Amino acid sequence: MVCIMPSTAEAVAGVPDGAVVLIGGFGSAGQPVELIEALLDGGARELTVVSNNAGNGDSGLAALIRDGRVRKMVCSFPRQSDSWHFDAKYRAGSIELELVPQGNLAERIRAAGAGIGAFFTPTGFGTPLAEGKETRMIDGRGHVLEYPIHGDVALVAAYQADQLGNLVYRKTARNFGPIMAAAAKTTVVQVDSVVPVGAIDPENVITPCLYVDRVVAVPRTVAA
Amino acid sequence: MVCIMPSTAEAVAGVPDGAVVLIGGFGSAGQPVELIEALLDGGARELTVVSNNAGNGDSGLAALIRDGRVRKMVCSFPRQSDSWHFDAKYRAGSIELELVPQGNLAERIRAAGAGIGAFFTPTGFGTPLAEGKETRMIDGRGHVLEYPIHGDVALVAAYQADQLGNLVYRKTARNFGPIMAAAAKTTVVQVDSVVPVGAIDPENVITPCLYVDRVVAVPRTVAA
Amino acid sequence: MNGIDRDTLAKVVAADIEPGSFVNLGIGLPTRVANFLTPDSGVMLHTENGMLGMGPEAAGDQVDPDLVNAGKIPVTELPGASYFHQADSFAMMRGGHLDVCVLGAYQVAANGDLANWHTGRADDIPAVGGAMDLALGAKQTFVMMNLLSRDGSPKLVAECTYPLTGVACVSRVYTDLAVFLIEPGRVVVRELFGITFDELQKLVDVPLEQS
Amino acid sequence: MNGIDRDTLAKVVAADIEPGSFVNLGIGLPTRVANFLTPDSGVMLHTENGMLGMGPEAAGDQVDPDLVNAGKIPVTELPGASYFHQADSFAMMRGGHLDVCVLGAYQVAANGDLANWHTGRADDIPAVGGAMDLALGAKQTFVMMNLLSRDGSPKLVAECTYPLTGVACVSRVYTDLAVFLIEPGRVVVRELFGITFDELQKLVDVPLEQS
Repeated sequence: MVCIMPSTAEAVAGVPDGAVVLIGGFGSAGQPVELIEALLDGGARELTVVSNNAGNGDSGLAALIRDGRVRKMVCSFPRQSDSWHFDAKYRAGSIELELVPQGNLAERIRAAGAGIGAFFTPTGFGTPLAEGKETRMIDGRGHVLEYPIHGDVALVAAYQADQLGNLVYRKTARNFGPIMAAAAKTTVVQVDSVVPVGAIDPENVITPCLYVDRVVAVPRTVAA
Repeated sequence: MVCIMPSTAEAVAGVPDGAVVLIGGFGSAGQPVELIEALLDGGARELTVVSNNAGNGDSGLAALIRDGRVRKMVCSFPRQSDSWHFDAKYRAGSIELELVPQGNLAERIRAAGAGIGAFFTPTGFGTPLAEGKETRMIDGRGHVLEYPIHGDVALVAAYQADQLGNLVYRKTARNFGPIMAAAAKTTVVQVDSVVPVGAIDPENVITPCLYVDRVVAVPRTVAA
Repeated sequence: MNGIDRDTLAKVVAADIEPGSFVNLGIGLPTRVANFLTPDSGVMLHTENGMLGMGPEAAGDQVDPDLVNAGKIPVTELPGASYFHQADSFAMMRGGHLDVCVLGAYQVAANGDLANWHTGRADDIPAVGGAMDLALGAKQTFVMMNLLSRDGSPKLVAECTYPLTGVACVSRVYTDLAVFLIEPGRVVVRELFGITFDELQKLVDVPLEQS
Repeated sequence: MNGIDRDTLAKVVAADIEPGSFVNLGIGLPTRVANFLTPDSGVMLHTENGMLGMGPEAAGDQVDPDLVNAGKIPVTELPGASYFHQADSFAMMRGGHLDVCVLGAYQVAANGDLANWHTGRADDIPAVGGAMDLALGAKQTFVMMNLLSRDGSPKLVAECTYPLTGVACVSRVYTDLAVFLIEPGRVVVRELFGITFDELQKLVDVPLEQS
């Protein structure tokens, strides 16, 4: 059952050192910046962060990396024009990187939420990203065996939650939110607004409330 | 690119003998009865039908089975109070049955649409439905290896299509439609109505139009 | 050896479901549990054909052919409901997101093995539906059944003779005569209904422990 | 040996995309192809971050931080668009539902092997994104690149020296000097731009055939 939290600090309370944290967003779109900053203030260290990118600029995930809280990044696309904090840590050898093709990243997160033990995928076969992994020919095509990525915590940004925790997203900010919400033991969501039960049409709910543990409203200053 | 068809006969034209036909619906909800009846009129034989149930009463899938068009049923729950046509064929040994746990059925259809070569699932492990299948312990838990179910054709009932073929469904009639639409070479959809492009909010599209090949409007006489 | 009736048993099960739980009730006897879940408990019902937030059975004008439960019975929608397709619905079950499922059974073994989908008789048409997914996927799998079958043989057994639904998946067995907790290496009797522990032990071929 | 410029090349690629196709254009050079797809062609653009029916780059008031393309550039939405999450977006790519993807490349081998994600240099931070999924998943994978790298070495090679993105996945290579069809066991030159076949053959260490 969902808890509507009064602050981002309380929403992310209790994340232990060494936790695996799934962080939504594709670049800035859908990145739960305020939750990440609350996590930074909370002091958790030695985190494994699973997120498509490795931070942009100086805020959100980039700040978490800058402050040395992240032991390992699992992502598909760390290198960006403004990923300087990750770049510096990586070149200094002070952050570990598991590079995962984006589709495998998404499917592995989905598998965790869906109770799949492992799956064979053609993506990555014959490339350095499949090195050391089990492979198999299926219907004449090379496949790699990939395992689920479970999170201790997921930090997700959505557009609206109702009082039960049902979520809707906006446009391409949806990206990793729905699959990460399902793949973590505790799912924490920041939303633009919390609406009454019944305000979201049941046909249009993207993340059903049973995937959501904590919700906090963080109204956006940028028009949306 | 979608074709809006003038009749159900034209919508299902060209289904060859021996085709694998994915048929949506859970009992009567979401069953594309008129498309199935057009398939019956079309004369295709020796079909493999993948559907959750094995027909209700005397119409739709039940009629297809009654008329001896189905060589094999792949389903999770054939036995129902009104599945008499299937029951008779099965007891007479004139129809083959592959019984699949419902979650494995859904996940195997999804895997076909998602390009997954095979997956390990705990469902069925240690039961007769896993006999002869590859098994593996993953994290101390028994898993069974399951393969995708691809269709030559999918017959799906949805609520509305726009002129491009984007689909929305109604309530629990959604069931197998979205995953079957993605798992077949040719996807044929009957809808209550066809609406202009733009009438469906992009946030609420359930089946994006690239999964849909043919749409035919079959207004329902029953109020919905 | 009177035991309790079905509704009383359903009430016992309902009382054990934590407020705010997400629950799937199997076809048949378990469906009755819904009648004893009060709205203020915040329990949400999942139906495997693609809905969370299922309401009571539909009556009269409420009947909608597009809105049915796992038993194909027309039902209603509660505020805060959501709909999803079959793969998403079973991901919910298989991914361990339901707190409790309540299933009927032909047999439950002392180690929690469940048999509830097939008698194994040659003339019986097998049907499994979502039973295997539910039994393994829910955080807790409760079984609700009469302790004895019509021929008087116990349905709590040392080892299932019927084809299995799932291995070691049942955590509690609610029967007309007693509630059993399936724990590692032992079966504990939590509650007795109109029967003594010794009488109960004589009925089943499984060593029981008192709680 | 003048070749054609980037926009002319983009026009050549665009002309080869069937009306009504579902297409993913990679970051960088391939993005320009969009400028030469006419609206009446019915081509729909997919962006891997979760959208079908992507419109042109956003300008001014259209900019919405929630609506970006795979390169994180603000874009617009066309009528008939749809949004979906990452697993659904990649299922679309990996399940073979896109007709064409157009990617940039460091190298393409004569058998269709593609290298476009990592130079392999120790100081280079690798990033792969959706390249591996796209290269393998689309029905046809087109590559768009200059035939020669800045140091003058050809990028169509007998065997890739850069780390691979995918094995035998490219079907056509569009370059400033020629269009190559990768066919089983051979590379066919379909079109030449300001260069003769013999001149072209001298530039690349792959046996070419004339169409």
